[in-house]
Amino acid sequence: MIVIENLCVKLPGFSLSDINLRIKKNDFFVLLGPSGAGKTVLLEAIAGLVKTAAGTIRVNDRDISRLAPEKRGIGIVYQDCCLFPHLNVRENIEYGLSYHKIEAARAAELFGVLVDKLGLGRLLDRKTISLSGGERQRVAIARALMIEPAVVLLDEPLSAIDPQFRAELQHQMKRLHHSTRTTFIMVTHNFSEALSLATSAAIINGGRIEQQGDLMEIFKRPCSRFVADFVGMKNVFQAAFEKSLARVNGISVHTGAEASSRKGYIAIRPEDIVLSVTRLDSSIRNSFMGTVDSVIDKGFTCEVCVSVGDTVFNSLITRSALVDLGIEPGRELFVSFKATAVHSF
Amino acid sequence: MIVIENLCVKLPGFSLSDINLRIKKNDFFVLLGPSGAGKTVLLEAIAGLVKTAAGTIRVNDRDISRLAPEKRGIGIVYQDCCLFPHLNVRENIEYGLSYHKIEAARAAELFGVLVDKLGLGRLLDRKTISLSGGERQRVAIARALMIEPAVVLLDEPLSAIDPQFRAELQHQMKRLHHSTRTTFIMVTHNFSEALSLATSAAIINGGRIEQQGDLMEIFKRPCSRFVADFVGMKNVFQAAFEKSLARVNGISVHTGAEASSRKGYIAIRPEDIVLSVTRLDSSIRNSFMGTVDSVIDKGFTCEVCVSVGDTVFNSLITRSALVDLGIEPGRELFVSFKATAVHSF
Amino acid sequence: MKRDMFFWICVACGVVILAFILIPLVQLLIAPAPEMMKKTIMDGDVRAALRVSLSTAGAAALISLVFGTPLAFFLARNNFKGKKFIESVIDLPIVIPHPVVGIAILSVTGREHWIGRILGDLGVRILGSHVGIIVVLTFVGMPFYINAAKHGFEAISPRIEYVSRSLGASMIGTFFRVTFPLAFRSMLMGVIMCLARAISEFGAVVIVAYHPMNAPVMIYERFEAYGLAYSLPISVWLLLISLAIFLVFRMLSMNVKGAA
Amino acid sequence: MKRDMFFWICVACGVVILAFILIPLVQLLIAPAPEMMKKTIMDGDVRAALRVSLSTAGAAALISLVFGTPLAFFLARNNFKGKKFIESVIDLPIVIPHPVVGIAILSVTGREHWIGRILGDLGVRILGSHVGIIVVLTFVGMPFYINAAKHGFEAISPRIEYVSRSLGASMIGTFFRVTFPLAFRSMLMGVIMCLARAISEFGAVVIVAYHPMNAPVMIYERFEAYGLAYSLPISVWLLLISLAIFLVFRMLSMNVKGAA
Repeated sequence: MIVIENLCVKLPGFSLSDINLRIKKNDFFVLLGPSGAGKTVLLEAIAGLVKTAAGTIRVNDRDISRLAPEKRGIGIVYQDCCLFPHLNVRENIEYGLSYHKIEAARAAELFGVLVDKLGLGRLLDRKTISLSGGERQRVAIARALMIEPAVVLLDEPLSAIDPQFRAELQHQMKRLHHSTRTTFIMVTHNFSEALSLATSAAIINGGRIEQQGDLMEIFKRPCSRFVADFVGMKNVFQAAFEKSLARVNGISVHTGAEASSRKGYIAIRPEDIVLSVTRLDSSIRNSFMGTVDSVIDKGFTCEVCVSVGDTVFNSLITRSALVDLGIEPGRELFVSFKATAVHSF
Repeated sequence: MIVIENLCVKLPGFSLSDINLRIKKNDFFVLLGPSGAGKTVLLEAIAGLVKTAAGTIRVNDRDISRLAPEKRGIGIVYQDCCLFPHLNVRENIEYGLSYHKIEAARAAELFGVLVDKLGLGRLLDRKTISLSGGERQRVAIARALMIEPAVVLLDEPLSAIDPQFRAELQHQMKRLHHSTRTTFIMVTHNFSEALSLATSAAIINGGRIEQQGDLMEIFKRPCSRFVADFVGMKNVFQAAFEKSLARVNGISVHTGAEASSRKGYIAIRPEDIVLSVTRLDSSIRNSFMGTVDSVIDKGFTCEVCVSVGDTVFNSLITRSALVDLGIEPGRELFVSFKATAVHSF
Repeated sequence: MKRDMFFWICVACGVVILAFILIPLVQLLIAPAPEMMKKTIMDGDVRAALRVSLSTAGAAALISLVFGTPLAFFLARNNFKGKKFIESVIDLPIVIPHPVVGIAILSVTGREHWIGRILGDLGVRILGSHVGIIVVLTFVGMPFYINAAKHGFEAISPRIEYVSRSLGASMIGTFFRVTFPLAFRSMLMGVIMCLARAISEFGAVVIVAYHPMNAPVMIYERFEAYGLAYSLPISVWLLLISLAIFLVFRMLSMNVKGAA
Repeated sequence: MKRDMFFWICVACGVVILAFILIPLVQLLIAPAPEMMKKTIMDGDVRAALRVSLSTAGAAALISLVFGTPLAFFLARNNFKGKKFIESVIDLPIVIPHPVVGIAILSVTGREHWIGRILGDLGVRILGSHVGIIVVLTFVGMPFYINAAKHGFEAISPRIEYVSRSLGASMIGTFFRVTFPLAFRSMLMGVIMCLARAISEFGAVVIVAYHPMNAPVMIYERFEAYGLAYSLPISVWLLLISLAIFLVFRMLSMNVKGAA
């Protein structure tokens, strides 16, 4: 269990304010946020590499906030790997061993497991300078896990890697996490990467935690406009609430529950919006006629913008659906979504 | 019409060999390739900024290969924008005007159109240093188009921009392209970006053009293993051909046509592979029973790996299908795909 | 982040070094009485020596600017065989012992050497002349200007010049509209460094031209002839000039870092 | 890519500058006859002077290494108020006119100053001693070492040290296992630059210690007493030493760039 309470960091031109986080032992936790949100600074504060102005960090009930970085037992893996360029791959991985009382047999076993799981067998005697981006990242991960830290901090480990190799490393990281008792805390700005790896997460923006909890819960129920935008909630509208109805630019939208305030926002995920040529005869409560504005091809899927009066709905559909429905700009069709798909805040 | 014939560039440690390209007038052409493939060097060769060792470049039947860059009428937009930091936004956009005989009225009109279409109105008197990545890129595009070049070269204009703003700029670029008579040549390593913007493309790797033509055609019928891997053809298998059958690790796969050689590869796009719990009673010719190896969550879609004997098929399905079919590792199910979805090469 | 032994070792070394540099300079500045300083500057010989120092160093900096700028730009933008050799040659004057510079210059400007004969025929005298001082100061100062200007040009992405050319500007047009405004501060810093180096030179000057006497030579002469006390006031005046130049340079270099 | 006027201006300036630097040096190297060179080096006084130059410069470089390394590392890794001031102070000796350096050192080491009295009580003499030469050479040479070492340390990402610490190494352990191996070449280059600067110094040395005579002072003395011809051979020997040091430095700096 990692408990961070009221952590503050003041750097010139940037600060982290009042960070509170609880991360379960052996969790795969993701810190999500746009660039400049303070993700890396937060990791470095946890590792003891930047000075904290206030707050405590406890790992398994041990307060580590005043310890030197080398006493914390927290590994860190940077985006740019930071391998030791004067050492070869094996020496890099084994660097930390001399500072830890790990039995030789146990160390050899762990070394074998890491090398095997990360596919580093053929690279052990190579100079680090000759490695590819993905190989460097795998060496950095092995090096951090070699000393069996309580926590390993991963700073956007996938973002510097060619897209083709990302899936593979993602897979390896997932398997590694299952086979160790180390807690993984990963930073990313990519929501779908987070979805593939983690179950719980925190959203950070401007040095503050915006939301934290179950990842799907954050995805479905963003607690602020920023979180909604960031996780890809494209249909965010200002609304006036009347009981379970929300009025948006003259349209009445059924929501699943009564709103607690009179003014606010509603949001609908693009993939929850169904397009159809005829009005749907179903349990769907919201259905509006509109005109297709534009179609943005996204490869496997398409984003269709449909105007209903002054309101533009954004719907994500598959390519085959696009062809089957004959959707093109100017065409009139129905925009439908369930009341339970409407999230108000 | 842009015709590039036998273009060669020799740089220390890298060379472009024997580049041949034909790009239609007013086309939106995409150069696709992994990092280090030589995309930027090719653009700079076209613009006259690196020395060419051999070959000719003709734009609208005028041989420009020996002209100084300033005589070619080719605009260039770099990934890092390269705005002139000592000039404000307006001065940047108008930089090229003094070197071109463009009537004042025409220039003013064009300026208005570019500022409007790219949403730069409020930024004109700003210092470039205070702009965001997306704003900088839009200024760079406006600056290049302001002198009405025959061709504009775009070097990964979207990659340095935060993902949230990419769609918007993509949209603006598409509209701009429609409203000018300039040919756009864009470099990218992102296949889905290419699909959303362009219709024709060339794939470049290791300084050579691997394939060129209609983008969907390249997507569906990659001509080499590299292109197949690059555009995301995940199911690429070595096969021995017998008439219209392909034998892969003991499985017989129906292909649509007779093969011209005895040995080669077959490829099937992940989204063309259908998963089902019972054998499908349909026109589908290929159907095999297999076991689910793993499921990789990709956010909106999932990648499911299914082993059929020693062969692993990769299928891309939606999340809802995953839930409906109750797919999880270890489960047995059917892998089916149409003979026409099998591409052999 | 406790302060460990390593931290205190660093601080101790820093204090020792700062004291080593500052104490002699501060002592020098406070040694002569203010009236003495005033009397010194009223002395025509002293004023003439300072004038010689400033004017010859300024001329050296100007010559470095004019001839050095195109070379610095060329080196910053091109890679070719022999570039390392040329860069090494440019750095050479920095490492050559100062009296040797003077000896080397004299060895080609005497009557026995063809260059000396040409100069003689043109009526140009090197030994004991303003021209001679300017020549040696240019020799020792130019590398500082060329290196600073080169770094300034290198810091400008060639792509920004490429963009300018793709927009229709010629190479020369691009240099004056884009490169020069962006490299201006680096070039100015180079000029100042060249100036500072030229003003501080003594060993090469004393060989080529004991007269017309510049300030460092006068300090040496007074020290030899009358002792430490008589050399102090003019030393302070020269030190103040050097410090002023250094201050300007520092302010420029801080702004460069602030803007980047 | 035609070669335009701009290109030819650059080339012309390059040729002029290279000729200006190389012709005097080459002329100096070929001026004395080989027998003369040999006779000079057999002269005990000359050998003693060269020995003084090398040993005092070596001592100055060593002192700079020992005291300068912790300070350079500290400045490379920390940002604090007054850092710019400290960096300016470290650069100060570079711009101070050479005789003024000597005068400043003498002004605090004489009997009238408390430092001079402490030194006197300890039996340390500055005026006209090896120690005095080492002090002024350290003063002029140390900034070169500190700046080179600082750049070397700055080029190493602090993150690589962070990683080492997260793996359990202390700050001192990290310095010796990671930082030092990576910065070794920069530090060596700094030592060589400091050495080269110290060997070339004349103006400060001639004030503090005419005797024991080092090589630059001997060149000056022979030039003044016997004329150009008699100062040439020893100038050539000193030049050759400087060139050898410079060559080692250049080779090191090329490898650094090659590896990066």
